[in-house]
Amino acid sequence: MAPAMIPSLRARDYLSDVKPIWCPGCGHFGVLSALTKALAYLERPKHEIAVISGIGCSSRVPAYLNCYGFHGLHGRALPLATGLKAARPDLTVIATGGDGDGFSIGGNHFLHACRRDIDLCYIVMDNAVYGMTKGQASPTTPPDWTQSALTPHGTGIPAFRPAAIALASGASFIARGFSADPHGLSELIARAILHPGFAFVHVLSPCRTYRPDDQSSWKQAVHPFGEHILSTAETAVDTPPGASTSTKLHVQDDGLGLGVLHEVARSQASTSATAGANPDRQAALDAIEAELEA
Amino acid sequence: MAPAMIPSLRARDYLSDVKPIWCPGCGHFGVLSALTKALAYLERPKHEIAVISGIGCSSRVPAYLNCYGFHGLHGRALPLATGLKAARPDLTVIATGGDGDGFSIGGNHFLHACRRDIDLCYIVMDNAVYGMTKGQASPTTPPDWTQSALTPHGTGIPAFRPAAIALASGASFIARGFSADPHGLSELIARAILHPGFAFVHVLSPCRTYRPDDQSSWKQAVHPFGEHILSTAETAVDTPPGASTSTKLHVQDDGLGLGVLHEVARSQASTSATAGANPDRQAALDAIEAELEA
Amino acid sequence: MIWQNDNQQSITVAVSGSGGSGALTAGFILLAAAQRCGRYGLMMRSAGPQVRGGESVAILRIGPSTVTNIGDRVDLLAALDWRNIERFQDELALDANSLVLHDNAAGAVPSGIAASGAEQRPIDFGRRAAEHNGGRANMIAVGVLGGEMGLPLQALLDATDAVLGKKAPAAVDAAKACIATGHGGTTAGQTEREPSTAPAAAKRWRLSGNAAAGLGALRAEVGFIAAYPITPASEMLEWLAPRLERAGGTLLQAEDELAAVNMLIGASFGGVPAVTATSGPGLSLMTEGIGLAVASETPILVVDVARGGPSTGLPTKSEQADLNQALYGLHGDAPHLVLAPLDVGDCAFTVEWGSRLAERLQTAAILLSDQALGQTHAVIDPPPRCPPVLGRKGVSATSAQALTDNAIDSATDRAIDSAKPANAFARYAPSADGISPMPSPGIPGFEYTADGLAHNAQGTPSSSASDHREQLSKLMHKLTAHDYGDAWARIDRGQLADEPADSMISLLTWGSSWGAVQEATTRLREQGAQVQSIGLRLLAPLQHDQLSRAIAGTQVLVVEINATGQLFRYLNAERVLPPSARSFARPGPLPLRPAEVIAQLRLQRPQPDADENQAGGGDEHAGESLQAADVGGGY
Amino acid sequence: MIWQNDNQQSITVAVSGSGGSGALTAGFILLAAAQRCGRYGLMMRSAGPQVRGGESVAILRIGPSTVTNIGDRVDLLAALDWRNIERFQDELALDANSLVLHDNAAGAVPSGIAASGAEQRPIDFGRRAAEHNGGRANMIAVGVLGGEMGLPLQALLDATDAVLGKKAPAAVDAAKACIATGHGGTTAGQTEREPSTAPAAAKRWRLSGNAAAGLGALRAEVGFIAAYPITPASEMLEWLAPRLERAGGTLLQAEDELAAVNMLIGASFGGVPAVTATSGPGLSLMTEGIGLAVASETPILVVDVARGGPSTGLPTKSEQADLNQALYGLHGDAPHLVLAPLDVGDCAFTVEWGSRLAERLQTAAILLSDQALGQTHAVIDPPPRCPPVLGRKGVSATSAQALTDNAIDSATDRAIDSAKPANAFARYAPSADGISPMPSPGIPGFEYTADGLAHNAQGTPSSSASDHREQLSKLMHKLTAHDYGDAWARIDRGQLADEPADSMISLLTWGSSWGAVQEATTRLREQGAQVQSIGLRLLAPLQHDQLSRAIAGTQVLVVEINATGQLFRYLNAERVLPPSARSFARPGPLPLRPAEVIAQLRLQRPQPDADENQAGGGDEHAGESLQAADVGGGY
Ligand SMILES: Cc1ncc(C[n+]2csc(CCOP(=O)(O)OP(=O)(O)O)c2C)c(N)n1
Ligand SMILES: Cc1ncc(C[n+]2csc(CCOP(=O)(O)OP(=O)(O)O)c2C)c(N)n1
Ligand code: SF4
Ligand code: SF4
Ligand SMILES: [Mg+2]
Ligand SMILES: [Mg+2]
Repeated sequence: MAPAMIPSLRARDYLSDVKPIWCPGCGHFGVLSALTKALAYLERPKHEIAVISGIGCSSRVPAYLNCYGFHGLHGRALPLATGLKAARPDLTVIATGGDGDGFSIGGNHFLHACRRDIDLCYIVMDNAVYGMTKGQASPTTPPDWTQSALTPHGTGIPAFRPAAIALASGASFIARGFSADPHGLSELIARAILHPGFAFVHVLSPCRTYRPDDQSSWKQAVHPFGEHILSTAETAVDTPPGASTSTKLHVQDDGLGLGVLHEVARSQASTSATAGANPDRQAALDAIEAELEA
Repeated sequence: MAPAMIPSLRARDYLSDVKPIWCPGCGHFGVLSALTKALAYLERPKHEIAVISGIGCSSRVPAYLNCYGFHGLHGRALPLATGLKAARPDLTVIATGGDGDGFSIGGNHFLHACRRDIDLCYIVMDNAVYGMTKGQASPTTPPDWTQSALTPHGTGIPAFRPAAIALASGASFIARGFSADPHGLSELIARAILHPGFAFVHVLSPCRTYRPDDQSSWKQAVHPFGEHILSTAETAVDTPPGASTSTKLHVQDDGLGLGVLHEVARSQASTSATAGANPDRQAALDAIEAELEA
Repeated sequence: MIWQNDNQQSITVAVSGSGGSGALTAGFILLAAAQRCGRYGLMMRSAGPQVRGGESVAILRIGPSTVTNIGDRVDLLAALDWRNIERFQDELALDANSLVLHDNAAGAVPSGIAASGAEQRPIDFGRRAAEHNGGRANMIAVGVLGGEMGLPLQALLDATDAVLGKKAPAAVDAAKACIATGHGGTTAGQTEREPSTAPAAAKRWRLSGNAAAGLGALRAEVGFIAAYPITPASEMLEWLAPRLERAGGTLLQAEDELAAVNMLIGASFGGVPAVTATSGPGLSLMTEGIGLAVASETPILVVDVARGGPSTGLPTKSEQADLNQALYGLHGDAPHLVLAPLDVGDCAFTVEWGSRLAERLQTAAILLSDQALGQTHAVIDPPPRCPPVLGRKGVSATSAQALTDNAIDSATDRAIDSAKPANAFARYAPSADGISPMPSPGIPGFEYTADGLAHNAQGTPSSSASDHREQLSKLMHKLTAHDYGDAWARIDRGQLADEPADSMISLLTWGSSWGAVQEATTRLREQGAQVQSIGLRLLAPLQHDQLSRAIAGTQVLVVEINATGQLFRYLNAERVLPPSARSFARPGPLPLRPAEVIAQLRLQRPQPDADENQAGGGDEHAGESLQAADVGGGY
Repeated sequence: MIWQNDNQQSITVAVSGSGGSGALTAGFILLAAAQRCGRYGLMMRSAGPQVRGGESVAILRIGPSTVTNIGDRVDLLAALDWRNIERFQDELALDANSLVLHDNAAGAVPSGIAASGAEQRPIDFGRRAAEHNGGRANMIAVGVLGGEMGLPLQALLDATDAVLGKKAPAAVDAAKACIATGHGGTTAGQTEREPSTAPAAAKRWRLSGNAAAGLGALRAEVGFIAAYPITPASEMLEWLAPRLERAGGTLLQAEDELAAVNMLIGASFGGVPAVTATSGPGLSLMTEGIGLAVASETPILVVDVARGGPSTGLPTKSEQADLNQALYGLHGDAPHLVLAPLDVGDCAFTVEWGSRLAERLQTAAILLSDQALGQTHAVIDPPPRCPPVLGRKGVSATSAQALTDNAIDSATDRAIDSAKPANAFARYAPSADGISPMPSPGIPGFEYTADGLAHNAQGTPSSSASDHREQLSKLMHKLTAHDYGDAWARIDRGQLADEPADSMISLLTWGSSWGAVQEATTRLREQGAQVQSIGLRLLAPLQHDQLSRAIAGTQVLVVEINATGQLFRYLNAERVLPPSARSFARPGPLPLRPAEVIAQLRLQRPQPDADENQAGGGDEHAGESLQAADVGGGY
């Protein structure tokens, strides 16, 4: 199942000529690079890919690619991507964004996208801070981080656990990568894109500007997340202890374990309440109008 | 810890003279009655209680009580309650609502209220349907329920698991009750109100009108949720299997187990970024203004 | 008394009863019967606060020509019982010429009803129903009312099959037996007061405004719907769910309105025309997304089936108070389309037109229906299709050839608007009509990133003043440069010459108020007044020149159902009204009645010492003193 | 050349440089130095798209009397390097009278800069900085510019301590050494062009508009803040976070704007005055909540620090384009307050006033600041407190006695407004001034449920037409009945007699445009024109009569920074403008300059064959042809 070494040859073909606005050293560069590698590995034609984002430093990704893209509203990447995928199942749809975008203002859509388990790849570049708005605490910021003027004593609130929430909400693929490991990350992204359901890739992507000291430690702290036991059975809540990665996710996740954390078959057939093909639209319309006479 | 038999004597003193608009047989009657019983048992003066709700049949509760109350916006009971409690920690603040209100449109606030773990009691009357808007599927509706014209083939989406999400999000008290068991429920509500943190009470509360057949089975299906092992340790994700109720919640919850599912000490000291008392406001203001001269 | 309600020879009947009494079912059967014998009609309903099973009233007006509003009064009330009837007092509008049919077994006629002076005629609905196995009082009432209205028994029985079709056959039979009993007992039934049957070819449709709006979406070839339930819009979605699937399309129930509107934008970005429906609270939540559709030039249509406001307001009742938000509710300068259908059938026309205009102009359209249109069921002539509108300006995707050629054309208008540049495709390139070609993902060579940030022609974020001005004026220009043709308004000038006389009155209105205004116009004309009525269908961009011409030289009264005169203020903002123009605006939830409009005109006859110059210095307070409640000042 | 920029004897200088060059720090030190020697000033900044470390420009204007805008042009530019300088070309406004100080080591003067005709004077910033251990070019520039501006060295050194205070002492010392070097090298430094020192007693404040707004909240005794970060509003919140705590209050970072506004409502329901700050996208998300505050009569204040729109727009740049949404953006008829501060210091005044008015009137207030106010740092006289406003009308909670008596009074106005009824407390009881007493939870005997549904006087949901009308007119009446006094506008009539002459011009504006408009007024007067300027601080409810009186008989030009003339249209909607009134509206993001306003007046001198009657029938297209870009039609 693990893809072979990803050739980085054609990765740059997926880059547009728009220059990133990111600070030098920003983790998001690594994610962009891993993403292009994954796309090149998968040999997806760029016009069949759409990359959808919200607002934030991380959300700038679409413009740096030369695929189709949408730089939408803060927090609303997932519904936009969901609408696109539901209307155009033929496309490869990837959503990208930050921890603020995805877990704070976008939290509800995260829950429901996981539940819907629609075939999207969602890459969150988690730097545990709002980079774009100049350094406020995000949901994944540790409670005792006091560097934001808005929360001078720290938030006092335990950090949001994206993987645990994704699992409890029903995502069928959960992985964690690190922006400083673009090869490992590109492999995870490739698998996520291939996964036929909602695939959440949680990426530790340091903010060089607003979290320089805190996040330099990530390099030492990250480690592989146990073995990649892949179960096609049901998700953790219905699974006896010890049997699956899902349980590991609950009992062993310190937020720094890298790899595939959870992977099961997609649990449902459709994401739409109703959906139909269009054999003869006019005939259908005529029939519907005729019914109004009765 | 379990309160003694709750005297129902003064419960009716908490009822206003506004007549509920609920359909005869609606589960929400049982919740209203359990809530008044709990308040009477706790001997909370009604003027020190504020009951906050969103919009839905279930959200009508505040007007049926003669405490202070706010019938707010669909999905926004929790932030309103959070603002009130943060500004007025002396009050007993209870939020009530439905599964649509709390888990669909209000999902993000649910996540973040659990995380914030502020001292609120949140009672969700889950009937797995939108009662007020005449019977559409809610997040907790089973995927194969086809009675809504909006989702004639069912939603196809696995039901939302409120307790699992609350656990993953950091709620420090999680319980499940049944509206047809007002005594058991009132005990749970009383414990939730006493709990010094975010206390989520998930109540199975059948909709007689839009889910008559499906939900009559609840009476037979509900059962006690294992033993009430109460741990003051950390939440499930950091706990080895087998050791706590939290793990039970992950591995044994079929959504019908009643009782306290999870209870730990509140994990943080404050909910507010900054908060201060007001010894001499004018002096503080003068000092702040003086700094502008520098 | 029947057929004498007004010179339109219509009749208005009401059926009331407590929860479970079946008043609404009775109304639906009567309406379906009217349809079956070539009549027109409409039915509004009103219910108490109970979620289900509370008291309710069906009010129907039936006539030989198109019925556009509920009229001034109720001719005939069949009260199945009297439970909480006072809740409906205002809606029922009984008077000394009305007839109240009631069952003595249900108790005395309440004082509020008796005070109307209506004739009271006891009918033992209950006892006569009991004569039939499984018979119900409401079906006796259908028979009695049907007879009084001149509806043939067979039409009633056929209608019963249509309405109760899904019920057990025994229940349907019992209903029919009761109807026959009720019908037989009326004099009308015997005197063969059959209505003139309409030409066989002219088929009538029976549907609600919400269904008509859904039909409009299907006609517009909408392929994607995402929505969150809300009263009174849900029925449009529920009507569409199975039908969109048949016609070919996808419907998603979203987790909230924020998701719904962004899902629409995603689908539309994918090339699939997309629509949602909501009401005030949901529209508020959608404003940020609507602004994104405007700025990113992604077509969407948002149907607002308005209810009373502000805030959660009056979820089951009507008001025309969301106009301000629809016109001005987006942050920044965000030019977009605002439309409003003028009657139940016009919901189909206007939704189709709105969606097609949004597609063509790559913008957001907000359509203002309301509860009085959406939840009213009507028997109407099939509504016409909207005028032809060119489709989305696209790019050629048919062959590699086209790409090598860098040729861009549109499936619909074939114009070559832009060439693929060496580097990035200029999605937002300026053009003569302000519309830039919009490729759908999947087409090679035209990859671009849509953006809600201020951007340059390539879509790259830019904060330069010149890019901002260029793109802003493109957004404005494409809307104003478009030729909307004649559909911008419905104008009823009657028999008048083209150039209106100086003494002419213009009744200017929009949306669901059109019906009553138009009927007032007809009646006033019959009284010898020179009156025209104008119902605006396209509210933004305002068709300034056409409207100016239409009202030139006339005395204008702007009629609408909201507290602050939102249309009146908007037209003043656009400087299209003469200084003498007046406003008649009152809040909901009661439906507008033709007589109210006529009374206003009487009130508004020029008074020599009017408030023309009461405030200092040449300003005009016109209109304010004429509005209901105290609506002075500036909101 | 200095002091000759205009008759106000001010000077405008700019410092530009690439990321890390410290252009902004240089600007802050110069501003602080001006403060230290009794001058006034303001500083705007502009940066490229880089999140951090990109090129940026500080533009300061310093003068002997209050400086309210950045002026028409830049006298002096110190370019530390030339990286991406073309991005700032429009902002820099150099001309043949300007002087450009540049470092030859950074390369040739770019053609765009040279084309201005400005005098070029090479200064080796870099080399001279290198003379000092740890010295930096930007500090040499501070010295040079300070000298040219006539700022004494000591003031610059003191300012350096104030601005760099938190840095390592060695860095501060190196900076000071560089400043001294730079200052010594200027002729100005030697000719003792010291500004006249202000009276010692007159203390100047240095703060941004966002800080001033925060101060206004503290002055208003706000006790609760919840907000979600957004540019350019975050600094108001960041300024407040530690200070609200000192003054006594709670601040919460919300998960989104929907949460923030509802948290405010909760806190305010609890009796604690509450404020939030946001910008356009957040304001859009808050509209539903603001509507709830209006309908439930729960006071809140929402500060919108506007940026360019539509949609995500121009997050770091200014525009006055959210006026429509602030006035009209709520669904239903939802009367509320809209205010706008007129300059940096006025943010304190207007926020305090807005919050106190919201409290008194139990409604939502939206305050329109913008990036040009919020992120501008200014040296000003301490802004005055707002006029006294009575506090929230409460109930007596002091003793059981009060309860037995059923007496209700207010802590602030002592009026007995209502008595506790036997059953439920009538929270929404009608009253003469439309304001009902609002008890806070915790007070026994007054328990009630607030509601956003249409309700009766007790707050119980009601869909009756009469309850709806009663409550709607109460909501409207309480706002219009209130006496707002003189603070509704700032009017600069100069030396003119009370009754303005017929030939007088009224420049009517709002918000951040006030400064440039008011300066244009002064200059025009000096040229002999009869001009007054009016800056509206209270936009809704519009003070119709006062404004009418103020502009009576004059020629009105409405000035604002947005594409569609939002204020102009609003004033037309309210019928307060004479038909001859004209609009000067152009989009952002460039700040308004006095010369633009003056040029518009020249353009607008009555032209015999003007567009007065070009459209049919007595309507007026006035203003449209005068606006920038093509803004005809109706949005
Ligand atoms: C509705 C709305 N609220 C707030 C903002 C301001 N905003 C822009 S980006 C951002 C946070 C970005 O943080 P994150 O998603 O973590 O991305 P990062 O910049 O850290 O990569 C915020 C709060 C906005 N654009 N829209
Ligand atoms: C913003 C907004 N969207 C939609 C609605 C319509 N609405 C009112 S109640 C409701 C659902 C209620 O369901 P639930 O919370 O489960 O309560 P129940 O009626 O089942 O007790 C909806 C969708 C609304 N009032 N506001
Ligand atoms: S602010 Fe942080 S997240 Fe944003 S570009 Fe800079 S380093 Fe990256
Ligand atoms: S619709 Fe359902 S939830 Fe609502 S009142 Fe009736 S039974 Fe209860
Ligand atoms: Mg981040
Ligand atoms: Mg429910």
